Amino acid sequence: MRINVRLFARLRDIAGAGEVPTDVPDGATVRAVWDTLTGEFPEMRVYQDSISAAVNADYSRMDAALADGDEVAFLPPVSGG
Amino acid sequence: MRINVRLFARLRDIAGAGEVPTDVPDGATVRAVWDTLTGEFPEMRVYQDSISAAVNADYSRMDAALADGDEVAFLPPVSGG
Amino acid sequence: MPIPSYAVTTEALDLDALVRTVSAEAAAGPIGPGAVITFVGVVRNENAGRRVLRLEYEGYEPLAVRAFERIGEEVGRRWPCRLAVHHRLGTLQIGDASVIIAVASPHRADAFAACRYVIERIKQIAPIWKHEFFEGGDVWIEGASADANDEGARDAAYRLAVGGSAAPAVPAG
Amino acid sequence: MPIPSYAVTTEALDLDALVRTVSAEAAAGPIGPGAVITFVGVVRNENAGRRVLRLEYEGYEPLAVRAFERIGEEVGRRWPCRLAVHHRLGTLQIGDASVIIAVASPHRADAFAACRYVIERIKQIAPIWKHEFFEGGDVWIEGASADANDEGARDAAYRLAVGGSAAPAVPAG
Repeated sequence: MRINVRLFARLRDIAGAGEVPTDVPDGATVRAVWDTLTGEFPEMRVYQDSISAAVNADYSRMDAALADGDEVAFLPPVSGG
Repeated sequence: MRINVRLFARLRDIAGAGEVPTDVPDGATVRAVWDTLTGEFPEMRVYQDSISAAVNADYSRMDAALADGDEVAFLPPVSGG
Repeated sequence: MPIPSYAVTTEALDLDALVRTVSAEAAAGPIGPGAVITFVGVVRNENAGRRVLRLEYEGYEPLAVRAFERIGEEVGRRWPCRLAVHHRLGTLQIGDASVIIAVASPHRADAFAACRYVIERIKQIAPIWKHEFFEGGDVWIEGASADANDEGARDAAYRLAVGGSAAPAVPAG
Repeated sequence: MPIPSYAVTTEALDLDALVRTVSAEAAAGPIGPGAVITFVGVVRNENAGRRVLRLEYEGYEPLAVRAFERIGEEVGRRWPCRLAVHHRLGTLQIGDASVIIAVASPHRADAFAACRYVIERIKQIAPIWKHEFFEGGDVWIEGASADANDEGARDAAYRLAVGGSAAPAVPAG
């Protein structure tokens, strides 16, 4: 199945893109997508313990299972305000 | 000597006036003026323990001595804001 | 056009003007503002179970301005910030702003504390009185004894401002 | 014209509009507003000893609005008030407002606490990032891990809001 990965701030800089369409196995979890991503971009591993995620623009646990067409966002530590 | 007494809120209502020119002995204190006032208007005695005063538009102690022409204000408990 | 930092007026209050004033003052310092907090006191339709119709505010104007200055000096000894206060007098309707406060500071914790301190101190010492007209009558509202030198009152305002901790000693003045 | 209570935008922020919105909403309740508190976050010329030139704010817009709604729900379980939050994105200069918050409540203690809670929670969970350009370089500012379900973070925000006391249990939701 195909999902859309959204990356922000330094994650976006590291990947060189804010949106990365990605093919993943059926039923893949958010964490599996993250692991694939950090495999491709080892620099992202510094966020291993601080990363949060959202699926379809709502907060998600890392162990949530994905469906075809989902938008998965990885959120490095935030600094709004 | 002659001073000007300023009264506010319920004190003004009781006296029926916001400004009361008053003759007092030389060197009279703020408290002496208050005692004269409450002698004339016994209703004001409920403020005996809560009254504050100002002389010439700055906060004053009750034992401050007055000079001719001073403006003495008596302040019942406040409720601004 | 510059406006005074401390004022009492019978005119409607202008929050934006106050925000611009303290922001500009704070920007003139070496470290500019990072947070601006404002407080607006609004005439409420209810008080102590009574249905309020309107309030008439009376004040001793020169001493009220002096009180705001004094509060500003107290704030300046505790929190780095710029401050402005305007209080309205006269007849106010439900929903009208009676007092506006703006505080600009490099950091939000100081701005929040200073703003809360200012409104608490205004209610303690500013020579201003509410005459409340409610359904069924009217009454002068009487709150705190207006003793500007009462250290207990000052400490109580400080504790509300910083949330529970005791007031540390500060230089007298 | 009605404005949304929660928004992210690249346009300049309008504090007066937010104040009018929460005031009108609060006035529709049985007990109208007695206090309106606002917070304005301002781009500061200094951060961690660096001379800041400008900030570029990036955000995940739909989740940012969802974060504000979520914070609004948390606030609603603790303090009776009406709330609005607008956050700006894009390039901001020193002195520009990056976020504005307005809270209207019958009583000032609730309004102060809710307003402080909101800015603390925004800094914890809103998916917004500052890219700081300073004299000599640039850096992504990274603060709190954006876990909206972290109860420790929520309690910390509550303690800052009410000043030192522990958070009481509230209904989950």
